[in-house]
Amino acid sequence: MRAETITPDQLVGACARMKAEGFRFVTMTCTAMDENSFELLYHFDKNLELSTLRLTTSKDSPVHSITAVYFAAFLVENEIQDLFGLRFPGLALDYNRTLYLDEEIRDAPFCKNAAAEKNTAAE
Amino acid sequence: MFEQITRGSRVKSPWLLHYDCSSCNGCDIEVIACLTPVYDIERFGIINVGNPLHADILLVTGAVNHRNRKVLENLYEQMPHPRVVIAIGSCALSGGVFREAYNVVGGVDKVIAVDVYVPGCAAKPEAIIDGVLLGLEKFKKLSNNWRGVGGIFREAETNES
Amino acid sequence: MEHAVSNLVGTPVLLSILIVFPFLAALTVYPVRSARLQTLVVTLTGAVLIAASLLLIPRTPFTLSPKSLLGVDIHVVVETADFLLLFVFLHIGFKHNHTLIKILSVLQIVSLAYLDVRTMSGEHLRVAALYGDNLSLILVLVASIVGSIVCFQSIPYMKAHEEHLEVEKSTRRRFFCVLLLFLGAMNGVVLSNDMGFFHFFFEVTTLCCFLLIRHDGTPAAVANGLRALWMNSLGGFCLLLGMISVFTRLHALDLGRLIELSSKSGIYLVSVALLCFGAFIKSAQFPFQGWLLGAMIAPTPVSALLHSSTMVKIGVYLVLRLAPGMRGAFLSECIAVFGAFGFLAGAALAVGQSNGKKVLAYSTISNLGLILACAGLNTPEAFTAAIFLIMFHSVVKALLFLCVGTIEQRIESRDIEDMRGLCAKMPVTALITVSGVIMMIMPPFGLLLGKWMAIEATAKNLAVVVMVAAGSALTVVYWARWAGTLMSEPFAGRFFPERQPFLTWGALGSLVAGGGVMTVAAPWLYREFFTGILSPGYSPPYVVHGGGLENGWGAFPVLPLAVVAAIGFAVSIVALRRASRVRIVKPYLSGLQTDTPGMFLGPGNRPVKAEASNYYLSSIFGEKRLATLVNLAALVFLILILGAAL
Amino acid sequence: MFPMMPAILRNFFSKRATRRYPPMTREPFAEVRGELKNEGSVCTLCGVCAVKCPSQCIVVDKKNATWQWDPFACVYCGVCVDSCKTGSLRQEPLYRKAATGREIVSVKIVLKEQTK
Amino acid sequence: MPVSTIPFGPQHPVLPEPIHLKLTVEDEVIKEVVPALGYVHRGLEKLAGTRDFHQMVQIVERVCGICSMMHAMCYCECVEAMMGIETPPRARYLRLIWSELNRLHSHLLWLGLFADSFGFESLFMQFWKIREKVMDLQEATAGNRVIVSVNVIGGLRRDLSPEQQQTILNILDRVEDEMRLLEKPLLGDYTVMKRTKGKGIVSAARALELGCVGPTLRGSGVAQDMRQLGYEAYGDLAFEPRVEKDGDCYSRLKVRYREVFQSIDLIRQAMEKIPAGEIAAVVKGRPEGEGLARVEQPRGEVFYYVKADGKKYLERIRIRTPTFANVPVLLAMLPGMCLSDVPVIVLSIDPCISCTER
Amino acid sequence: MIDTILVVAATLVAAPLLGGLISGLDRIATARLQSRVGPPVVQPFHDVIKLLNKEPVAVNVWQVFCAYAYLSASMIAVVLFALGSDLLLVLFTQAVGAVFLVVGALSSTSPYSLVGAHRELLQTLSYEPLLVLVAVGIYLQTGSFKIADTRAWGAPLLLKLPFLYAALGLVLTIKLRKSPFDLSTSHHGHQEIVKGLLTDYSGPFLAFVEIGHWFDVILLLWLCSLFWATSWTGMILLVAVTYALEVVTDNVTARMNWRWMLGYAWAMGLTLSVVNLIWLHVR
Ligand code: SF4
Ligand code: SF4
Ligand code: SF4
Ligand code: SF4
Ligand code: SF4
Ligand code: SF4
Ligand code: SF4
Ligand code: SF4
Repeated sequence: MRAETITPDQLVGACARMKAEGFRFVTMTCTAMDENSFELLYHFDKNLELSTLRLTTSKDSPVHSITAVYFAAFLVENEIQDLFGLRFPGLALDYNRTLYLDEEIRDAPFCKNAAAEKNTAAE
Repeated sequence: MFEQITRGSRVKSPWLLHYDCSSCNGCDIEVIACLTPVYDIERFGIINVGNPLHADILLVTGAVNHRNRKVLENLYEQMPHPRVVIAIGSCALSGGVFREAYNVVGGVDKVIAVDVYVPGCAAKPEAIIDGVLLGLEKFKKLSNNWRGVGGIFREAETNES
Repeated sequence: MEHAVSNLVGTPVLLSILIVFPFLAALTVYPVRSARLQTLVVTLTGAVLIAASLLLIPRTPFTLSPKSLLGVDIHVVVETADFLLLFVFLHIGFKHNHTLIKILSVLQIVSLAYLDVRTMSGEHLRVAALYGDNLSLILVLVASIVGSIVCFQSIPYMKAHEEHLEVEKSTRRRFFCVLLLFLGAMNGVVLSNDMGFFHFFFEVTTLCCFLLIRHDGTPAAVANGLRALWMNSLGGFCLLLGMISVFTRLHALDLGRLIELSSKSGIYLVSVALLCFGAFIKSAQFPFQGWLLGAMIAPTPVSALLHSSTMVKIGVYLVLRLAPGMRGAFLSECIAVFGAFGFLAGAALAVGQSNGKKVLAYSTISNLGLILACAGLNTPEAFTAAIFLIMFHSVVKALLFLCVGTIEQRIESRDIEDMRGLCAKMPVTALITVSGVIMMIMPPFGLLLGKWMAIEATAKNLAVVVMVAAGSALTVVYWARWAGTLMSEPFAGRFFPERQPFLTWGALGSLVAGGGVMTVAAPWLYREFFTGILSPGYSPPYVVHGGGLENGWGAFPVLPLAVVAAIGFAVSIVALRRASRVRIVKPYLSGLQTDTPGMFLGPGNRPVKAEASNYYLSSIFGEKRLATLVNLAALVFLILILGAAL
Repeated sequence: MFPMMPAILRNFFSKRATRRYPPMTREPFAEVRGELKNEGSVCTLCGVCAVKCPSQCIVVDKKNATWQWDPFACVYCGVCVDSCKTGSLRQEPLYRKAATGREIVSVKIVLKEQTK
Repeated sequence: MPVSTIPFGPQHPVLPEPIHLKLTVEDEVIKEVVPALGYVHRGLEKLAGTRDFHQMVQIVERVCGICSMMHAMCYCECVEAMMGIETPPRARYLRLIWSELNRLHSHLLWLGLFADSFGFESLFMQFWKIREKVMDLQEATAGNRVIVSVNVIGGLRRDLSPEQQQTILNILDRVEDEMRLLEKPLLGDYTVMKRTKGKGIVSAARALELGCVGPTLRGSGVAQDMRQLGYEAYGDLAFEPRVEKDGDCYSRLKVRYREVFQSIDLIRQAMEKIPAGEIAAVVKGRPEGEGLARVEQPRGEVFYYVKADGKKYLERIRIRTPTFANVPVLLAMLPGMCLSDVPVIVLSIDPCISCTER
Repeated sequence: MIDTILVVAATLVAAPLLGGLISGLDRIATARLQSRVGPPVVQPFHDVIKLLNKEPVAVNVWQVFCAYAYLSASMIAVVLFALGSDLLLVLFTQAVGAVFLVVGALSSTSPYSLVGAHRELLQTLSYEPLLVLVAVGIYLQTGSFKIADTRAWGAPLLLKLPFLYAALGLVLTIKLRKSPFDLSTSHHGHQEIVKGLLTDYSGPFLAFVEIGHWFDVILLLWLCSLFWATSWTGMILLVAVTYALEVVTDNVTARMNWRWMLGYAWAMGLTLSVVNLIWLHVR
């Protein structure tokens, strides 16, 4: 897996460069490393070759949204907001953590310490 | 006599509403397959009406999650009596493989009363037909107290008493 | 005819009550500041007018030539007054610096003077000033009865209106004054035989129209008033031109003689065509619809009175009067096609409107077009249709205007979209409005009776019947849409009549009842009144049979149909009463409905209003595009008509 | 003009595609993964099936010597059948019938050693 | 101007799957579209925390019941790559055959639903009638009609006997014949063209910019198909992506219609070349590290990312499905179209919500 | 008088029976064309009886009123037809029914009902002028608008009014809610506006609408039969062939949108009618 590690403030510029070079935005992956730090992967494709940008961030340092460059990222950024509790300032269509989840799920389910167990309201 | 005719018609003209809670599509497409030439449930007078206000039978596929729970309740409420609910596939029965996922509430019977359970993953069209026919048995048993046109002229007694 | 006059003791008195009395009442009310007294004068005048018009019924036909008024030759009085009026127009033109009005006033003054010079010189035939037959009678009845009812309703309306506008100094007395003035003038127009009289009263209605449109004094109101003034002045000018050409031929300004002398000669037809032009403008036919639309800015009773039920009828009345004179001429056929076009175009434009009053305005234009088409067809059936349409349209349209006015005062909008669910707020008014709509489009009600006759009468004229068929389909679209909107949710089934002043209920109620009763009585009305109108030369086209109207190729069983409809209606009402016990469910909103009616849970879990708006098909029926096309087409038609006359 | 015409006319004049189920039933394919059956006689209550089951719908209770299966949670994947070393499990080619209430299948296991 | 706000879905007869579109329309012309999701979200990626990596095969099969087999395959490829497992050649061919069967039934299903979206009911019935043949094949070979559960880590659980292979070929011949007969009604009918041509146009550049994939991308003239990567046995067979230029619903329809024949052809090629031998490799140990895999599903590229650290349970599994990538372009297609075009355009990307939300 | 009462009674009984039967046959034929078995022929009656006995629910009580009014108007129209009265009047009466149906649908706030209602209005707009022109054509040929006179006319009208009959066929397609015109309430559920006009009618009220629809269909077919009123065989044959063509058209076309419909119905229908009328004039 080819991945280039960058810092959060290089992100938007790097994406703009990718776009200029004709890369298609594939998706993003977020992984919770520990309670507070997260790894974000940005996947791109050109001529069937995948390239990835990798960066680490923490809960309280928001990463800027890339929807201004790649509008298509709005879904996945919203998804990560829902599932990991991160925020992406500048998100083009911000569901404010309601893309998938309703108020019954209070915590971000993919966070390490969060109540990862199933919400058992009915039981 | 009148009673028999109305009951008979009810059994012979069950209109379906299909709602996909959070099915993986497996059960869904099998429900649709039932409508198509090879299974053709219109043989039983069944049509898929897609509108709770017209439906007699609610077919639910997939597990209930927090968001679609409200939709399911809404649809159920809009259906006029008498009505039957049929849950299709393990997801709708109990949550299936997803029972433990964080956003899954569980089977359909956690939210509304289920009359028939059709197991399978996915439940095959034949199984769905069996389930519907079993549901029709329930229609036979249901009281005829719903004030139809009928209603308009008969209802007074049932209502005041 | 002379001997008929001698038999009619009291007719002169009745006529002066109908024409002169309102003028006097107007002068009385002008200085009165007390609201009570105003009410008294207005209601009294209305009552007197209604009584007088009813008393006039058995006295037609008649002619009357009063010699003098207060010792002055009456013709001189009228001519002088006419001049004065035109100078008033000129003054208005200068005051508002409106070039067109200035020009048109001068033109009118000049041509009137020319006409006077010619009438004074030469062998001058004094003609009977007034003439009344059943046609005039029907218009007098409409003006006096419907007119008075509208005036009654305008009393509470204007009170609320001024409160609403927070007017400091009430101008109501001026309003009522003009209103009463108009009633007299209206009766004058339809009873005139001397065309000089006709022109005078015609111009009085124009003045009233101007004053009433600009009543609120806002810049828009003044501008629209001025537009109405110049357009109608143009109409007056056409009339004068027509009169000059009539005089050249007849050496008299006698409307009755004009028709009797029917001929196919060019000059004759040109004079008739010119008079018809004046009529088209008064009836706001395309391309002169602008003034009527602008007039909608006036307080609603004005629209009800002038702009739908009475004044605009002057135009079609004149054409109907002239019709026998052009029977068989190509001109007549052209007018039929022009009218049918107006019917179609008006209906199409109404479809594109969401402003309730504008819908009513276009619908009025459209109906007047249909009446014109009937007049142009010039067969006995068509004539009958035209008169039925005039009668019923006046009643129902006045009703609808008053309804919109009443609604507007409550919801502060005249937009149809804002009337959604009105049945919850003002159930009775909403119901009455819906009844009005029903009377507009459904058999057995009179308008449909008229439309039925019209279609059967036009069946042989391909161009006309195609346009009428298309137009009536469009008509159904905009009415049904409106009625449905009024009755929309949230109506839970209980019925709380809203509060309204007595005069409002009275006016609305009597108009609804009137429409219904007249419908049932239509065959007998026909038998009693219409035969007279159709002479000379026309034989009555329908026989009254089994409570319906029938001829060799069609039948409209008014009474049986009314009975059956009433039964159906009664059953539905019973069902409705029972239905208050059905379970009320929320409407279908894809499973997202919330507890608040009409709201669904949208993206981001936010409640969203499931707005449901009507279609106005602006891409097809939008005013901007369509109106230009229609105006162009209408202009072409008018030129053709003139060509046809030549 | 209407290219669909031949197709529907062919349908009209030929045999209909419908399998009239019920009353007519078709012989199931041999390999179909249907209802789960535990013969009981060879089961050793080893619990492998319960562990491997992706839907975790088998409960093996050694104490009470029962093998329990929840047909409403089972996804009929056959993993348990594949993983059972003793061949105690098999899948019928027919699916399980619809029911009007919850069901749990419980099989009392008589272990071979004990019977000896 | 008077507008209406229409809640389109989640329960709506046109949408077999729940998604919500808040449509703002005026006289039936769409002014604005805002989607809402979450009606199918179960959270199954999280199940990786309670199921081992073998059991996850059965879970990812149920991401979607339509291309269940391809999900499992993609996941297995990903894990196999991480663990360095070499799948036997026969398994690579078998996987190809089953995935093309999956694509066949999926495309036939879509063709039917698409026909229904513009109210061509008899055509819908016709496609689904044909599709039943493919369903029978799946059931007879894999044991299930829709959840084609044949994959395990390292290879397959089921083999195809020579008779079964012959049956597949025979039946596919009939499917092909019947499909050819439907070419004119589908692609040459005036009413169909009227409803699909010029609707929902996206240019190639716009499609790439919005990240769309699969037939939606190829319908806009971009020749991109993950099968070009040559995973499984695709590298051994002759393969050319099917491309259409216009970028409207009609193009997308044509792409999928032509892909039906392509799938049949691929299966035939595979049947000729398939070698004998084992169908699964032996799996030892646990995965560790990061893995990525992509597979061309009927709706386009699916993307799997797996992270593991040698423990019993996987650390993270991330699935980006084709519809997820095609939603943005859908939003761009709708404004300016008619309400009656909404079903046509929505279906033209062949949306599958269950995989989008997982 | 007795005669009249008998005719009325017979019509009121026979029309819905026939209407239901036709609808049942239609469903079977459609199923066959799609290679399916389809429902039993009495299915429409089962449907209606069931609906009549469902719990009455409504979104707004006005809807109840409208359902009754629609049914009454449709019944009256057919009865008027049976009594041989004025054709135009019959058409107007039937239009009343359509208006009430629309008003009932508009009384809901659901956009689905509303869109359906407007589409229904647009459909009315498309076919009403054609119907009127058909009546006019009949009048021009037979010299009367009265249906009784038309029935007694000596020669088959079809030979003189072939284009008008084609226009009537267009109207029939719209009225029967068949493709390509099934816009406002598709007879099957898969369309963008759910059941459109009928979305919020439910239970017994939906049954009334259905029965009213049967009456409407009978009326139109009866009108078609006037075009070969000289012999029973001709009449039945004409209607059967016409209906069969409708079913086939339904199955070989996609559903179009209302803009297309309006343009097509007016351009095509009006041209057909006008050509025929001109032809009558010239002769
Ligand atoms: S039961 Fe199986 S096939 Fe059905 S929805 Fe659930 S996972 Fe899918
Ligand atoms: S809303 Fe009515 S009452 Fe109020 S100012 Fe306007 S016209 Fe007058
Ligand atoms: S078939 Fe699958 S789900 Fe069912 S019990 Fe066996 S392993 Fe569990
Ligand atoms: S069924 Fe097989 S795997 Fe399960 S407990 Fe018994 S022997 Fe063990
Ligand atoms: S796109 Fe997703 S849901 Fe749809 S078929 Fe493919 S995997 Fe299944
Ligand atoms: S795009 Fe086509 S369907 Fe939509 S409004 Fe325009 S013409 Fe109608
Ligand atoms: S689009 Fe495909 S997968 Fe999605 S619901 Fe429809 S048929 Fe099922
Ligand atoms: S809409 Fe009706 S006829 Fe069409 S497929 Fe669905 S159920 Fe069958």
